[in-house]
Amino acid sequence: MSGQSPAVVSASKLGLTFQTSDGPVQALSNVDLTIGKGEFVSFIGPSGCGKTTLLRVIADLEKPTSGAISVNGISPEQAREKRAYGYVFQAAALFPWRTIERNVALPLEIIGLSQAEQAERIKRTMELVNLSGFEKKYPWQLSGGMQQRASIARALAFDADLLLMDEPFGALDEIVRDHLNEQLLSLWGRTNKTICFVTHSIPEAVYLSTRIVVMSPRPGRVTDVIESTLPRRRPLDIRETPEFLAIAARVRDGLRAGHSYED
Amino acid sequence: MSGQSPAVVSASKLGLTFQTSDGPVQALSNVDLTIGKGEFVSFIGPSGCGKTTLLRVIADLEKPTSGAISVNGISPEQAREKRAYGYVFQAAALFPWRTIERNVALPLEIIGLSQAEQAERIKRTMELVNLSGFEKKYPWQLSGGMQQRASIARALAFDADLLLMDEPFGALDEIVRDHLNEQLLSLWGRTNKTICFVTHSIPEAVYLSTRIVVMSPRPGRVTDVIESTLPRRRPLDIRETPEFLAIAARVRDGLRAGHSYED
Amino acid sequence: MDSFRSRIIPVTTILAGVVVLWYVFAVILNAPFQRDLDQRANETPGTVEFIGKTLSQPKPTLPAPHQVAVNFFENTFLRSVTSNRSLVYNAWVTLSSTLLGFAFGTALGIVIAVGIVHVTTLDRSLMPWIIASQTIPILAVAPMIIVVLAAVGITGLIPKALISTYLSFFPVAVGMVKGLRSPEIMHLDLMHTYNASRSQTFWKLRVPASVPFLFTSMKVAVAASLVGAIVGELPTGAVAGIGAKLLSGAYYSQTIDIWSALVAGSVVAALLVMVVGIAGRLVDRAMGGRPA
Amino acid sequence: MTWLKPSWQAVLAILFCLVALALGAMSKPEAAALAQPTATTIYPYMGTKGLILGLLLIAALVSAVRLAPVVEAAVLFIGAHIAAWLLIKGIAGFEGTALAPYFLALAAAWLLAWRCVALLSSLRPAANGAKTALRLIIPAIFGAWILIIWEAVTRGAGIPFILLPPPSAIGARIANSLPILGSDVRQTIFKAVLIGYIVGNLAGFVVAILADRVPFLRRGLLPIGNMVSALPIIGVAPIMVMWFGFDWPSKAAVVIIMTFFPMLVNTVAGLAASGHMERDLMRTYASGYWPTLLKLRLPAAMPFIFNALKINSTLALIGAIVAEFFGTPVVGMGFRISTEVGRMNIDMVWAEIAVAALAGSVFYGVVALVERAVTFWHPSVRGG
Amino acid sequence: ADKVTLQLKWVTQAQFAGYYVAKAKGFYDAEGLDVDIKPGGPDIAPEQVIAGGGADVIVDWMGGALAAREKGVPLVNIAQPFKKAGMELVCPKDGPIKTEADFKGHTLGVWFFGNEYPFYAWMNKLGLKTEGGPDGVTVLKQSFDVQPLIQKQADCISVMTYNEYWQLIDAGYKPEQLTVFNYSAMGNDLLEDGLYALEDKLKDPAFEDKMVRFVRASMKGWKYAVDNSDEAAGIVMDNGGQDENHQKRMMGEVAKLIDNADGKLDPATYERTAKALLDQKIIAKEPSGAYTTAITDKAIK
Ligand SMILES: Nc1ncnc2c1ncn2[C@@H]1O[C@H](COP(=O)(O)OP(=O)(O)OP(=O)(O)O)[C@@H](O)[C@H]1O
Ligand SMILES: Nc1ncnc2c1ncn2[C@@H]1O[C@H](COP(=O)(O)OP(=O)(O)OP(=O)(O)O)[C@@H](O)[C@H]1O
Ligand SMILES: Cc1ncc(C[n+]2csc(CCO)c2C)c(N)n1
Ligand SMILES: [Mg+2]
Ligand SMILES: [Mg+2]
Repeated sequence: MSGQSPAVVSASKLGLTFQTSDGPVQALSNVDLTIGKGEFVSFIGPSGCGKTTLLRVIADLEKPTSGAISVNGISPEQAREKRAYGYVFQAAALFPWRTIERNVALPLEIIGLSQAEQAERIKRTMELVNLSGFEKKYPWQLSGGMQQRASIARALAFDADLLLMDEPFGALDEIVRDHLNEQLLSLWGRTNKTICFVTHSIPEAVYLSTRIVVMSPRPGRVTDVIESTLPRRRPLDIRETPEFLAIAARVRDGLRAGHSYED
Repeated sequence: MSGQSPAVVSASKLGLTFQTSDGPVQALSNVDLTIGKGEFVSFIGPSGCGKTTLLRVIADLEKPTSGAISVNGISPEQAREKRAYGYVFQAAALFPWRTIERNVALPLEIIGLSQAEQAERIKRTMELVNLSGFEKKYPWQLSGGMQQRASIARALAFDADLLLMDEPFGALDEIVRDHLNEQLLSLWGRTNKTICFVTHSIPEAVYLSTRIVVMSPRPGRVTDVIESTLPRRRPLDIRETPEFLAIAARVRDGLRAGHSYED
Repeated sequence: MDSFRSRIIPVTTILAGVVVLWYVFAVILNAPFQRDLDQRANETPGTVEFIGKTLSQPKPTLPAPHQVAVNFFENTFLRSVTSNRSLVYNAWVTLSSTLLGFAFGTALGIVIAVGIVHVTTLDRSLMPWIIASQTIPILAVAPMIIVVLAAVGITGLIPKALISTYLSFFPVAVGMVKGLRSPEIMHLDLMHTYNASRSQTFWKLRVPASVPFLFTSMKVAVAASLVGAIVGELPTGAVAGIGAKLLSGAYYSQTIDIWSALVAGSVVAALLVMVVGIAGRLVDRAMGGRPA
Repeated sequence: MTWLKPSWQAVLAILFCLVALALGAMSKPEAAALAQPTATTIYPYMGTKGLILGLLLIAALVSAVRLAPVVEAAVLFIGAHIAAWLLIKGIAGFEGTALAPYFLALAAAWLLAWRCVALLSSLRPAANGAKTALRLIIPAIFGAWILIIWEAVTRGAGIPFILLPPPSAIGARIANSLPILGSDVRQTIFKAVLIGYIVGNLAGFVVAILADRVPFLRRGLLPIGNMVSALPIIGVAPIMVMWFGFDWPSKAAVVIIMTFFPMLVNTVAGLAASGHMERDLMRTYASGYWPTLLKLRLPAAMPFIFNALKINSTLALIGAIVAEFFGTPVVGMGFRISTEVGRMNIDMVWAEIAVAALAGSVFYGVVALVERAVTFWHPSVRGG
Repeated sequence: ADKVTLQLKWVTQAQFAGYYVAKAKGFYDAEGLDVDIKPGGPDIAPEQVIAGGGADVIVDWMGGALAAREKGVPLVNIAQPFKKAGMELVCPKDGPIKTEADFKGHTLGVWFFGNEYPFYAWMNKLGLKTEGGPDGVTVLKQSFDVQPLIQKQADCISVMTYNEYWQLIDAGYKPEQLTVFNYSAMGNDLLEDGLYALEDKLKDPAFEDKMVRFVRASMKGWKYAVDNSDEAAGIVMDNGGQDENHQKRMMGEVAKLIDNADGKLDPATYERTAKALLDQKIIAKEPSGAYTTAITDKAIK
């Protein structure tokens, strides 16, 4: 799929089994996936189906127990060492001893940016996630959603070509979410970044993605891959078009099929 | 409002200001609110508007700096001491040294239930949130959504008359969410519990609530209170009725009005 | 200053309780000897007189608080601070090697902890031997250390400080190994995604995360350091310092002297622990510590 | 160049061997023999000098070739240890006559052993048996080298026996004095240390809880706790002998005082370590002080409490031994140490020290194992 | 001036007054010596210090010195200022022990750290076991002080005539209330404070000469101290001694052990000491060359 652009992520027969004290848990099984440069791929699936695990494998935070995976044509480890990606965790993972501003600065300090450049990027991304005015607060002084936005700002400030985002907008209200969806799309449009995006919201997935990967649980498998036929430029009201709703319906069906609820 | 039933929560001119090292943050201001017995009240509002803070004040986890509040006609502190409510936090807050099962058992141990009763409740609530089979796992062996479900199970097992739920379904996919929405409604219908529910999803708020409180940020105020005209028994497909959509639109307008985004 | 007062009252109450208990024990413990003494002198004093005598023996088994207080006061305030009978002078001698040893010990403990956390070889091989080193009874080897150091021309403060170092590095090493390994796994993962170097992860994550462990360990270490300094004073001929006072007191059964030296040592210890505690709180505040 | 991967240890070792060769005589007798080639004096390393240096050189060179790590480790292991053995064996009868090349050869052997340990600790064997074996072998080699260097230096430099006996003499002494060592261990460890450790830790723990429970006591007790527990052992030990007699109870009392403070401080810190949200959770259950303590705060405090237990496991041992310097029955490790120093039986002193180190390590190891089991959930145990 | 380092066996007290006096009165200076006196303590083994190169000459008891000699530290007695032993065992009269026959089944306080040899030699002679039980005596390792007696933890304790004995008197015992077993009086004494140096260093004539001058000045110091005991006690106080009164008394008692201050070793006493140590297996073989009279012969004419 998307054979025209070079593969950023390419996995084949990927499997991962966690060994726990009361037996193995198969989190991923037989995952085949190729993500091309500039794609926006959403992952959707029931809770516990392995979305986070897949992202972690791509990020070299977890080693697969079977199959092969490459990132930018090299191993995930090498890619990580080249700082190929930015990661937004499912939880905010802010350092409690740093102010919000310093938390956003963390990756910038690590890659060794100049103070001025740091300040500029912090200002820009803090504005983007609408957290201006909270720069000097500590994480525990922020609401849940604000913490999540701070962690998004941190990933965006890092400015890698591949963005791995694990439910970044989960704790945000619809309006902020719409706003950030738009911002993300425009960023993606501007920069030709590749984005892997985990979400539970079907409209969000359809609105944002060029491709939607539907997963099913235990063992986590890819059950459906839906190519979006929507144009690259998407106003918010595209979400009322029949085309949009048709894709959403297909995703919903795929999701329901893989689900374990009988009712 | 809902004057017919006795007030479970009654707040007047409630205000709360956090003192931080770089100045005060007004999280709540002039909140007037009465919640009657058996009501299902949703709180919706932009990130950082004070929803969590309000719930925490009701739960006696935070002291208001102005105004008055009573729970079940007594002070929040007394109500807490009488174990008047169960609370689902925005984050899962599971104890890492306890298995999921033992985490759910925690409140039951504290109120001193018998082993048999504990086992029964654990089994029932674990099934309700679809976590059967994960009883013996530790929190870090669970996905984000599964952790959140475990914390819901813990609150439900506690079985108080007032339920305070802070974005309980935030990290869950649509299908599980629908399932849990239904379960929650049926539980509420069966038991006449009073539920205070923070959510970012407008459809969820409309689907579940008898009343929707819309809040706006800095300082957190109640900008709109919308009474639902939907019947108490609500099949899932009620969400496609014009009545439902009308209420949803009203909520969306209220939300947008209070929002700080200019675009 | 309100917090000061809210602190003073409990401390004085408890101290008063301790003093009362102390008097009771002084009478009980000194009574047998007093009885023997009276018997040998063929005296039969009344109860009050007897109790009075038990509290005023020149070399009591347990000196009464006022005896210690008088001795402490005389040796602290009535002597010139440069006299070697002054407790202030002796406390200072001990304090200087304590502080030097504590500084060495903390530094060494941290270095060892860093090594153990970062170098697998050290993690596997060093810890058992550090533990073994700590079980070597210091009083047994202190003289040998001092002899060897004197042979290579190192005398004075350094040998004593080295014994303090030996006793104080271990709590710091143990605590810091734990502390440096205590960051949340998600935070470590985050640093991993940035491909942060070991030193970056160390400074930006491990160090801040270890702070509660560091200061707790440092409290233990500073107390251990003081013990080390006192122990180290004995084999150097016990010329000056709290250890020397203790020794000469013990040697002549001058229990009152011993106790006032002990009190001096305790006061120094309490002050040191408090200073470390305050430093810990300052650091915590600078790190945005959330009030409990 | 791909088949060559010299480690800095190997390079240095080769360098040391070459310098040793260049310097010539390994010992004074050899130097004398070289100066008077006609005399037929017997001197150390007559036949083995070439063997030792050659062995070291070959091992170092082989290790620089790209080989399987296991093979390389084996070569280094054999080379370093045979050379060390030859060195030590050769100096027998000529103690105190070693010259610079002797020490250079020793250093070279040590570097190779170091390289060997570094290689072994980088191995990640799959089999569980191999893992355990490695866990034991690595510290063993490390420890063996402490002893080897000690033996070689004391003999080579002829350090007086009463200052520092060689480990071989200490080993022989241990083997010959097992009954005495046994009775000393019984007196000191099984009576004073264990009882003092248990009571001291309990006392520190209880006081910490009391201080936590009653704010009045917190403000009053903690500063006094700070004072009492830093009491220097030399001051306290004679007093304890005065109060509790000269047998083990007075030693146990000293151990109690020594272990009290670390436990107090760590428990207090640990009780503050639980998270805010978790504490809020317990509040919502209107959980009383004790349930919250039991179910949340103590488990969260465990990493700190085990810190104290570990530190105390060695502190208790030092305390009991040192306390025996001040009046004891004529048995016990501290008694033996102070007496045998006076009798110049320094080998016996070190035998006791070795037993103390062994006992302390076992003690610490047991505590660490329990810690792993109890705080399995803590990031420091789960990984990181 | 030639440097000499002297390591004492115990803390600064009148027991070592001679050396402090010699230094204070300039006797060492007069011999062209610059003497550094290092006080000892409960944990200092002078034998170790000299073996480690930390001293040129030490004050030691013969038992410790001969034991060290066997362990490879070739100590040689170069002078013996103390002719008699100051150690004794005292028991309160109101206690169970009046004579040697009463020891069985009782607890006795003994100093270790090399000071226990005379006691064990004595018990050996009496045929008493020292492992406790009704037929033997229970031995208690006594610490610095006389507390075991006051606390009634022991029935008899070791004291030095010049030191702990007076602490008992201070504690309220009257001399007539105490039974004293004096090792010298019983003929069980081992030689106490002597001066020892290393054999191989003594082979160097320059060092030997230094020792001759050192011993000469030291003995002059001792003589002066014996003759002016209060002044000597004052000098000890100036050098860090504790409790002036006590030092004066100690000086008076020490004077009785010094005899005529010639520092000459009596070979007969030496033989007896060596034999007692041999009998007790503290040393394994007859020592040879463990003393020299050459130094004192040259020093004191
Ligand atoms: N460290 C671990 N040890 C054992 N099992 C684990 C571990 N991490 C995840 N799992 C298991 O792997 C499965 C997949 O987890 P994962 O976190 O990838 O789910 P997810 O799709 O991200 O779910 P969610 O939407 O709830 O976040 C789950 O069943 C979980 O229990
Ligand atoms: N402990 C605190 N100290 C200082 N300020 C705080 C504290 N807790 C919350 N705030 C501030 O109070 C405001 C309201 O926070 P609150 O957590 O109630 O928001 P919320 O409505 O729950 O938001 P979200 O939907 O993002 O969870 C925020 O601006 C936050 O910065
Ligand atoms: C540990 C110890 N050893 C010996 C003595 C006894 N003592 C006091 S002075 C003196 C003379 C030394 O030349 C001796 C043997 C003691 N009190 N403590
Ligand atoms: Mg997930
Ligand atoms: Mg919130």
